[in-house]
Amino acid sequence: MKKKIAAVFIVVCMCIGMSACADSPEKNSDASSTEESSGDRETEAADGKYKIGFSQCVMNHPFRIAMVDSFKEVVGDYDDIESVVVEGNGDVQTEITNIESLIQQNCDAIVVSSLSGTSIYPAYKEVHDAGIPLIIAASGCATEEEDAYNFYDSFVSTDEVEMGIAAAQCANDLLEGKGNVVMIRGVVESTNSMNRYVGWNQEIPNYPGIKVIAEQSAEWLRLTANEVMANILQANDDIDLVYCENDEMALGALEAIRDADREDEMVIVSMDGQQDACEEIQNGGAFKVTITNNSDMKEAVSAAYAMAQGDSIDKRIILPYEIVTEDNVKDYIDKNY
Amino acid sequence: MKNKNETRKIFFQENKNEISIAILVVILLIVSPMLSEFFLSSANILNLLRQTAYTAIAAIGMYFVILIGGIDLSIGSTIQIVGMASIIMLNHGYSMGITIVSILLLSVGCGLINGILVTIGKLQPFVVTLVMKEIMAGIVLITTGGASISGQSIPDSFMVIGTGYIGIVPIPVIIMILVFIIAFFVMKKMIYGRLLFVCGSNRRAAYNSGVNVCMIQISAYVLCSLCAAVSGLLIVARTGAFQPSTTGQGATGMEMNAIAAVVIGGATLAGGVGTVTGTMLGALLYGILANLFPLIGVSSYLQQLIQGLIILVAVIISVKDSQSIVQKMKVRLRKL
Amino acid sequence: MKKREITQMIPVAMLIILMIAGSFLSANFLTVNNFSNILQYAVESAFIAIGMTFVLLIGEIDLSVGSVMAFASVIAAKMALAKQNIILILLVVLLIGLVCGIINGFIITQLRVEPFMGTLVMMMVMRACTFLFTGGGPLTGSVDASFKQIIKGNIANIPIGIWYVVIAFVIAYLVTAKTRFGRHVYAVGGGEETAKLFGVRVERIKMMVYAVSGILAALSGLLVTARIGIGEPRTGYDYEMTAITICVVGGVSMNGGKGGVQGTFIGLMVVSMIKNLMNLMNIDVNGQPIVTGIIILVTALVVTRKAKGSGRELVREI
Amino acid sequence: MGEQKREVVLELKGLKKVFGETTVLEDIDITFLKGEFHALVGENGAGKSTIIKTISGVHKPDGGQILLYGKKVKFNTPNDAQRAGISTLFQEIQEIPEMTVAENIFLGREPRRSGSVLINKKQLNQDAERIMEELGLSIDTTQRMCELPVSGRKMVEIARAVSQQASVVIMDEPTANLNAEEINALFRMIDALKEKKITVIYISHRMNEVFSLADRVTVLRDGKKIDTLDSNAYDEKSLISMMIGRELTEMYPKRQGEIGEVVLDVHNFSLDGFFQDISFQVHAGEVVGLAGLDSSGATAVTKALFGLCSKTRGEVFCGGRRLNIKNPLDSIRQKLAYLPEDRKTQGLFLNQNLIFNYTISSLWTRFSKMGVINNREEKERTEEVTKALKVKTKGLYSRPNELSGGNQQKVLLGRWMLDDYKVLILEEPTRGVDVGAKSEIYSQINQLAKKGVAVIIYSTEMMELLGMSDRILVFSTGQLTASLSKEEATQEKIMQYALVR
Repeated sequence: MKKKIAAVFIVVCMCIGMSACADSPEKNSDASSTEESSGDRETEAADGKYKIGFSQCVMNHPFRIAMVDSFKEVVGDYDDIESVVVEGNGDVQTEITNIESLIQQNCDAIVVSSLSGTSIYPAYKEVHDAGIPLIIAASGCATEEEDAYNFYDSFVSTDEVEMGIAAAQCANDLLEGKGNVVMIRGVVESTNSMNRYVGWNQEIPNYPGIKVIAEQSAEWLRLTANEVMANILQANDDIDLVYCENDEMALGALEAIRDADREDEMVIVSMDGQQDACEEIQNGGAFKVTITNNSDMKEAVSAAYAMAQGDSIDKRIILPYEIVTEDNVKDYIDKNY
Repeated sequence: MKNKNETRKIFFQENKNEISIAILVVILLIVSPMLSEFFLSSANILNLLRQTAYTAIAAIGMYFVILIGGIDLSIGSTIQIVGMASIIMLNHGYSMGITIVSILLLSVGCGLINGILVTIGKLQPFVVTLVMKEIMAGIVLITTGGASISGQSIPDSFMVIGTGYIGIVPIPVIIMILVFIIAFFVMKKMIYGRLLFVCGSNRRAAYNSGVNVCMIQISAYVLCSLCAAVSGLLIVARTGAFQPSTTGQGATGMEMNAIAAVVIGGATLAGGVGTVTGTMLGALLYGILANLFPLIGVSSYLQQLIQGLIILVAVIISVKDSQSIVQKMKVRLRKL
Repeated sequence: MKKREITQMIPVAMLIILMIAGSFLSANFLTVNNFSNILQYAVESAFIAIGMTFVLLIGEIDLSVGSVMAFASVIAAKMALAKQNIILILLVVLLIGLVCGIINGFIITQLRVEPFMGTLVMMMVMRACTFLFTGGGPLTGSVDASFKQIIKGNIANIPIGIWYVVIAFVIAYLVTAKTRFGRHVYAVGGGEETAKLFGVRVERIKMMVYAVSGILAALSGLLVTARIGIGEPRTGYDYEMTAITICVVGGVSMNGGKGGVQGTFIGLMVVSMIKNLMNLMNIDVNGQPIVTGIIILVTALVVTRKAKGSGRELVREI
Repeated sequence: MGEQKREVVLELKGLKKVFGETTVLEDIDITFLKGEFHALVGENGAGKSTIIKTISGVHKPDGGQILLYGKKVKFNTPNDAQRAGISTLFQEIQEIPEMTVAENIFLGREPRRSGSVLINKKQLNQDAERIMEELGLSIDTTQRMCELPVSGRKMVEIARAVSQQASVVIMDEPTANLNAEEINALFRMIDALKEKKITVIYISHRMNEVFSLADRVTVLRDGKKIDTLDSNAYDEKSLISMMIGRELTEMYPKRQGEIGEVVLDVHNFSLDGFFQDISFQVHAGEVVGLAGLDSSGATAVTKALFGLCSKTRGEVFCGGRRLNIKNPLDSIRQKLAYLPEDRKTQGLFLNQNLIFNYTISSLWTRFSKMGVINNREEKERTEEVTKALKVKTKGLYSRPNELSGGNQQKVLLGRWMLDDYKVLILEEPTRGVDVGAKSEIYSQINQLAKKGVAVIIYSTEMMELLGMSDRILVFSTGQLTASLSKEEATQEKIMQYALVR
């Protein structure tokens, strides 16, 4: 009977035993609780090549995929950088495991783009404890007073709160200060939806004429947005502007508006600057403005490269966002697509 | 005296399933370092065990429910509601002791609702727990409005549960081993474990032999929610803040991973078959894969494909055993 | 009133209560084009719910419908973007549905794997194939208008979506109530051993049921592609749970042999109306699962109570 | 009626059937004539059901042939037999509860509209209606099966047989749990079958039915055919003696244990619908047999005593104290033990090892302290019991479904030998058990009785009751009609009190 316990204990002890005797490479010291001072790591990597890891939170959205492609492309230009990309599936536990595996692979710098807000901070702490520079790209990050603030070394992203504010300003310009707005949000619990929402709510109060008459979530999906918009059109007769938190949902809403042939009554403002959204703006329908989130990883990679070589980078590198409207949509498309 | 190879023969014959899974795990442990030189480092193994801890504890809870022939889809949402409640209570200045006790009571409440609806209400376990999952997920999203709640005044003693170490072993791993030992002891040595096996195998016969079938069934659901609460506490204690999970976006939820771990461990959904060691090994197998894939850079969708195929193989192996038993029984029934 | 009518009355009663409540809560709920709107957007759920009804009637379950729907949708999108002709796309989609259904049937009937686990594996595998096929993001580009007409056009100025729902349910009702295959589905669900004794080829019926479920899931995938014009790999998350919700609200029992397609239609209307009402009243859509959840518990508890009233047994039920 | 040469419909030639090591049927030669009512009689375990199951394709014969209209036939599934015109009514009703009567009748053979795939619902109901009139039944064919009483469902099964243009209809204990006028309705149906020249093969314990209906009777004993008699060539006495044949030989070990004081005292115990104010006493060391035909209430008494039924009335005293039993757990705590009728579905845990099966009821009292099981003690005691009962098994870790019927019954009996119980209630202790295991089970029961345990046996085998019990209580339609001591009890007397008047 006792032999039955052996079956599991062999395996569990083997794991712990191996880890104890395995010669833990000097770079990642035992993750004991003593604070590892981060600054004084040696700079050059073993074979002169720097290894930069990139952990992407989820791979099912065009913007996220564009980030990974541009990361690989930009790294290609540097001849002494070796890139490691790990992909999550939206679950924060998987993301933490991925970041830990980057730490195991002795990366010289780690770039993280996460959707999971505060739940990801322990992984940031581990990267910090391991003395590896951490760059956060295009995702929520800790504000000053949170203790997670000193875990990361640089935040390279468009500031989504700013984008929310910009969206509110565009809405105000299009409506000349007065009108009914329908807001279609993404997955409410994801950080970039939360930040854009915070930005929008900061700005809207100072335009008293604008009234948000409906606010629904469509989980970033075009199909859901299509149905939600169709219902909203049923319930509200005079809609002047539809604000969507990403292009996918905006295009879905547009489809519903065209079905109800009320395209001339309202205009659409959205974010992300996807190709088909820009084309929609070009042929001048209800789709008026999209605020581009910057999926270009050039700054992030250069920041990581610099950090890997030991020189310091300032804490916040805010990438400019572009407001694409009818007039500048032409050259935006030529530049990006 | 019973000779040596007699007991050995019985040991192998009894735990065919567990041994085949253990061999699979050992093979993986041998192959992995070849695939990626970073696998065998101490920090990685400990992280692997830490990540497995959450799923393993929830899977042990799920094992109890599957053993009596039921199923519990609501553990994912239980973990969420436990996390949320604990952060809110800590923010309101309750001491850690009170928080943990009231959290465990909350999960016992959820388990009781599941158990009573299935046993007394005589409803399908699948429907009951699916509904409870939706209701609890709705409650979480409505109270938090989707935003994460960061813990302002989280006492260090609470954080230690999630982030602390004893020697080099993270506390969640130790809690996982503790839960496993308790569960193993209950199933092997306690009457309660024996009653679970018996109720899962044949409810009417158990009733005729003087087993309080209703209480056993309800207690199994309570235990399952309790384990989910422990797992939830560990997860939220790690971050000190609660973030409503975005797993809705297609990653198979915690409950599916737990069910997969139990079934890979040799249990069948019909009940009465399967052991705690099997579940533990199933969870370990899942953990090793989840750790190995990013190291060798496998895309997250290829991971899901491989995990699905491994579940199929494990299920077919375990079906072969119970199938032979069921087959023989059918033939005998037709004979009489 | 015979016992059978009572159990079927409950979903209908639920529907009427919802309509009355809806008309009070939102002015333009009880209007013709709101209902046409509800029906139009319920086409995909209708197809999957009908497939799920067949599977539940034989007492089993199919978790892979959401993923099969996504896979078919993505393949159809690829072909539509390449301007293939619609008939070819339809054939390929039907083939995908058939193959997935037969694989499900094979795993469950020949390999003797439990339906829950077998279809869970198919769910994970098909979802992975979908994303691997599109490389993660949606397949975009312009789809010619005639392809969109599949879902957007009108016939006799009634939106085509409504025709699909009505035709699908009429055919499904005819099949379950009037054909030998339909009655054998009930026989397998009601008493597999007895059915086998009287020459019902149980395994063949199960294979056909899973094939029907697969084909209907693939068809709804095609409709999604026509509706949004792109191939979105994230289509169909949680559609299997919604389908089960719709069937259970409609009075279909998960032990098999009870309930019918007509109940599923009422379940579909109830669930869709709740979603529509919440959109109209601008209530946070997160609350919707709570309402449907409570409705399921009520109908399930009442329906099982009703079934209990049969004759006097000697030995107490446990 | 004279022996005029009628056409032979079905003939069994040298039929042989073996289960494991026991041969259940040995060179059976029976001929069934067209349109005759042929009864098969014999004790329990004489092989009647096995013959039917072999004819109807549930089992395959291990020797000999089945000839239908002179041609050799081979059925691997009951469906082949049905198509060939032999349809069978088994003891458990074969039905789909949720489907309508008409659908149950034509299951697998639904009439189709010309050319189309659709079922012709109208024709389905019409045919069902037609058959109902033909057999003089007034059942509404659109009703669901589960809404019909038991008799109605039996009638539907017969209607199904007729609709298959069956030339032979086999009925196994059809009048079980039917009340009086339902039985008359059944007899009227059987007469209708006779007019349609359909052969009926009938099995029943109820001699009065056999006498009033049967054209010919075949007597079976221990798997061999004794004789086939015409209706005028036998009477109740000669038939019973042929059935019994062997005297009460050493089959039932003698026992001279002295009878102690009253252990179980039952006062006007009743459960409405099953039995009314039953009073009897059982002494320590005494074996009391309960005899009664089907639905006589005997088996309901044993189940009610053990706490399986709700809403029983009347008092039950055990060792002077009034028992208040709501479920089996209370009974076990009051030291009552119970061996269920059907060991496979109500007694054993088929996918657990033998130790689990043995010790389940005595875990609290014998094998554990504060909830922790003492495995060593458990293994020793179960080994002891296995040796005592001479259970043939590969080891304590084998599963019950790898054992023969006899060994399974021994395991169940062993469960109640691990702790000392005051009262042992047995239902059909040796049903489907080979002869060898039977005598071992009987000797164990006697040993228990010697140790002072009060034993109550309910059995449909009269020989067993006569051989084993000191006193026999006879039940008929819910009433206790007689209490016969060992000396005065004989088969004929039991039968008289048991027969439905």
